[in-house]
Amino acid sequence: MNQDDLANIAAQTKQGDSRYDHVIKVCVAAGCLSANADQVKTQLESEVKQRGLETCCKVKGVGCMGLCAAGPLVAADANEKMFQNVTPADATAILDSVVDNKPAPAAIVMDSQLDFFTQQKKIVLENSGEIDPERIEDYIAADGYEALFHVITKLKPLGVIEQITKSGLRGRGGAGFPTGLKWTTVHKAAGTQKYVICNADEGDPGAFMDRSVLESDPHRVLEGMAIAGYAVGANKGFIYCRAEYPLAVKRLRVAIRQAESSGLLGNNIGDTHFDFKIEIRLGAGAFVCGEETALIASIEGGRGTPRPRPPFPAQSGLWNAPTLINNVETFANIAPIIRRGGEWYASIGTEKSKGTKVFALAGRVNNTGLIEVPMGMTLRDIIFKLGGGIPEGRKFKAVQSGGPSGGCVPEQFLDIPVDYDSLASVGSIMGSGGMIVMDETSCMVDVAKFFMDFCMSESCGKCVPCRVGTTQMHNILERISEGRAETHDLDLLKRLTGMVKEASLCGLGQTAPNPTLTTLRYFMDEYRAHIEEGRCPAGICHPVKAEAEVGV
Amino acid sequence: MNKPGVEICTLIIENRECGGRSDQTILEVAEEYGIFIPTLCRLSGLSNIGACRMCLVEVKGSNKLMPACVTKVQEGMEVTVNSPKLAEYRKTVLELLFSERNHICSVCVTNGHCDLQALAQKLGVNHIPMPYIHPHLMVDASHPRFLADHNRCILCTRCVRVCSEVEGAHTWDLMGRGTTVKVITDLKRPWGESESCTGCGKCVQVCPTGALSEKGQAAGEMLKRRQFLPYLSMMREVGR
Amino acid sequence: MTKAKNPKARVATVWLDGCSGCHMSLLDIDERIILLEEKIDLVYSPLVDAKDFPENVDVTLVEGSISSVEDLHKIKLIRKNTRVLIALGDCAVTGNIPSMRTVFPLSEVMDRVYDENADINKQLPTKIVPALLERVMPLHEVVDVDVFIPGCPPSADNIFLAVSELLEGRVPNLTQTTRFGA
Amino acid sequence: MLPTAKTISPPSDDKRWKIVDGMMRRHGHEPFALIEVLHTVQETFGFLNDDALRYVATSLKVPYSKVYGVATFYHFFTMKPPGKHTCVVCTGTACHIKGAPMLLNAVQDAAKIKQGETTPDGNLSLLTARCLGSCGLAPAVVFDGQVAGKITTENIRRRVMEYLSAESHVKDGHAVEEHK
Repeated sequence: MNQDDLANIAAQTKQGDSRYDHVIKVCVAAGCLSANADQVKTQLESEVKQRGLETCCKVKGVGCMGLCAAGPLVAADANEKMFQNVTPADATAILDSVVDNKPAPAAIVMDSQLDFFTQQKKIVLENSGEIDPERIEDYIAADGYEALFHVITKLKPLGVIEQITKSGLRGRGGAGFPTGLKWTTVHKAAGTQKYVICNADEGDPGAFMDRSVLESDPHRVLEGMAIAGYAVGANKGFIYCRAEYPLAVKRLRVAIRQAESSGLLGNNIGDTHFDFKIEIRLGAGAFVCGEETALIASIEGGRGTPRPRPPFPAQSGLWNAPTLINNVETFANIAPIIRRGGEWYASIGTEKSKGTKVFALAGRVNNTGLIEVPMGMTLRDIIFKLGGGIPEGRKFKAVQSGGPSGGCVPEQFLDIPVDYDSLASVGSIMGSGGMIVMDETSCMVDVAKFFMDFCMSESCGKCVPCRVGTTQMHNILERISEGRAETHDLDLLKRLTGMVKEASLCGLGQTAPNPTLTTLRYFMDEYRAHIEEGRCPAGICHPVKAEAEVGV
Repeated sequence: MNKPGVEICTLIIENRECGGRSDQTILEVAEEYGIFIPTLCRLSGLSNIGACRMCLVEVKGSNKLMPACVTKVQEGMEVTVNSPKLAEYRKTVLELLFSERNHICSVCVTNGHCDLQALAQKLGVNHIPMPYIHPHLMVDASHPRFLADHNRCILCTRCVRVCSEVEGAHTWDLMGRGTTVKVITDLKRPWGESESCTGCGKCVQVCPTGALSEKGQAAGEMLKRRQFLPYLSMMREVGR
Repeated sequence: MTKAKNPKARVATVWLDGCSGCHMSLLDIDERIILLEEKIDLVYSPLVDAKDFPENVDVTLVEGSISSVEDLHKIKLIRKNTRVLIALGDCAVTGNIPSMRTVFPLSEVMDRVYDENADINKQLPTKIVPALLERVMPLHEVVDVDVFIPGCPPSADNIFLAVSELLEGRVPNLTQTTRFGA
Repeated sequence: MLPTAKTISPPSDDKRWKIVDGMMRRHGHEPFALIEVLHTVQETFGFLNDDALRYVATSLKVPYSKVYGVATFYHFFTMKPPGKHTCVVCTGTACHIKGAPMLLNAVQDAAKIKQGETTPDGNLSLLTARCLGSCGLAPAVVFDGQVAGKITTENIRRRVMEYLSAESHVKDGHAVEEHK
């Protein structure tokens, strides 16, 4: 395939779609699928056939539209009409509304002008909910693979890296390392064999950005990886994806097959000398494999235990070769940056955090789902404008960002801008983008215990501070929540948090104390209530001041 | 005499000017200058894994603590080996290890000859501030000559490394993860039934505690013989 | 303190769940006991007659771990009435041998001892014998401890050194002379 | 010496071993394919057992202890045969906040098994997942591979009772025997 072929496919696909008066899109990402979206789609198709509308009305499955809480979602006519909580029985009403402009029942009509939709800025998710994720033509029609062709035919590797550096893009996996710098290091590293790895082991509980991107727009990730391969001098890529995401894996497999048979992956891409192949490797349920050296150990077929860095994977990674590791969302940003230029990307966001960020909003918030907003939007806007606030008029208590590595941010900081540095300044982290909202029904001791339990059982067990430290911290938190703790347990807890943070081998252990530290800092009154009064203010724990155990 | 790319560096360790090759670790250079850095999972002659975190040191300009056993020296490096913080963290590592399993020194075969016990004394650990976890662990006495007592194991993996790197049998490895990690032989079968074990006993000799011992020893009687290790580390040195 | 009125320090020794080896070791200070006698009043000990733990004790050496409700009750009283509390020996410092039963559920331990291994009168004790705790604990898990003397048992020298230092008003540092299992 | 790949024969004449063999061949019997191959074994047989691990170890020339170490490191792999029905309760953060612990308790009470266990009649396995990524639908549960969102204790109890009322499953000889 060459650039002309690509343009032809794009033109044909666009023309094909424009034949229809109405395109009805049904979300077939995992969230809506679990609410019977596939049956909705089948019903719509047969209804269209019954009414003989095949020539003017097209039903297509698309990726995630974002508002998972209201799924299954259906949209038509460039999203002017949107429907929520749809069942197969609603197919008639939807067609009546779309084709005949009859008002649909209020229960399924969704306001497409909700802040949730209008306040977003979509770059990573620009195709999500728009294109059919299982058709490469759809992606190509949305300017897909244009950036890859531009790069391999017109730019030198350093020219690519220059754009990425200019864009100010920082790693979206959590730590926020400058992407351009990482690419430069791998580019400069000596070695004939290099690798590109896409980290799709989205292990943070409460985060589903990567899953959604892979399910909704898999080619975008492949294109980003291929561009990276060209820039750093690698001809082989691996996607390390969670086995818990079967749909994402399936769509990636389809996408790779399509890209290979279209000559967009494989040897001599675009009739150039650039070769790039991608293989999928399945994770097997180990959070620690999100850590890059552990991920590498896992791809090499071993136990996913991290090793000390340096050497960094950029110098010595997979099979000791220089290896570039970025996460799904980072790769998903690459093609748009190349298409529109690094400066365009850098114009979005804040001074030190450029571009947009995808967040998974979940927990006690009305509009749970996926959003993409410019960096620097305040937490308050995200939770109360886009998120629609807290259900049932309850009071906001905290928002947890960054999963087990992040912290709980209380109400007093709701007006901080969401960027890497601001979140760090209040003890949390950006993380991969999970945002769990909690209201007064959540107990912060219980939340701290929940995350510590997570870290304890996900610790690989290699280094002592993480293996035993998280266990001891978990035991203390358990004692507090059960009302068996004494005040001196808090001192021990504080002592361990500092030590585990600084002495652990990898990021898992180094960040494991964060949820505990932030809850200790902002919700000490709740800890005291458990320890001193044997009371859980939220009514979640059942602390029993157990003199009985003492027996005298 | 040096390999290409290997340079001589001057650095400061614990306020002393030291010289070393750029392929040496901070620990190796410190040892040459007689500067003591505590270690536990490390054993000269085996690969270094930086797991026990006893040898953490502060390096000026880095906000992270570095394991001296795997961190290579660099020109102009300034290394602090002893600080109140490092002392506190090392003590805590030992305390955590004692709390993790059932190390009852008084009845242990290596009482008096144990790396963990000796280090605890040296660094001033005189009680364990966190509650003991008291896991229910087994003793494997199936091997005709050796004994594996998981109660004493600190998961340093010296046995795993010596078996795969030196003996080449790879009988030992780790199973599970987090708190469930245990050293195992073959498919977690009793040691005595192992198909791959050659019975060489190196694992027993390198074990820092009483986890692996020779049968027939009473409390305090098990002395570890590690004469073969200096030879190995010498060969390693020649090899690089 | 009461030193002006009574030049002798009020010292107690207590035997909780241990083998009494630490007390044997204490007696092993031999003739030095006379030196101590000049400076201390032994107000409570398995070696003397007092039945109740007195008030205003300057130094208490506690041997043994906290294994029963009685131990628990005693150690709290001791702490309340003692200025300087010394954990004497590994059982008091680490739980040591008594703690080896903690890995088994208490009911299994009881059955094993009073049923399976009993030749006659197989029955679980319900009175007189204090109830055992689920976990055997070192002293500092229950009360604050001021000085730790590890060792099984700690040598007479170490015990003598610790007490002499305390009598001189110094906090003894024994880390280099004794250890767990010594 | 380990026998060469050609002379190693599968633990049984079960035809499904051909699928595993195919996977190993695709990776050239390279040791680093271990995890991929274990995935295939589990997908094919439902779980891993000693025979399977021994066969994979010998075929890929990976030490036994390493294979066992890998199989037990990753929580996705199971060494126990699964029940006829599976119920996976998501215990991710969003689900936790929205009451996953209550769902878990409901199943544990109804089926009298703990997480990670299978009922004695082999009808139901209760598992937990760290996060299904279906946080928008929290609390989420996977019934026999199908994700279901916004589950209540009532929902889950009803579903579990349906599974449990099915006739005992042990007799039709699923799992262990078949695997061997």
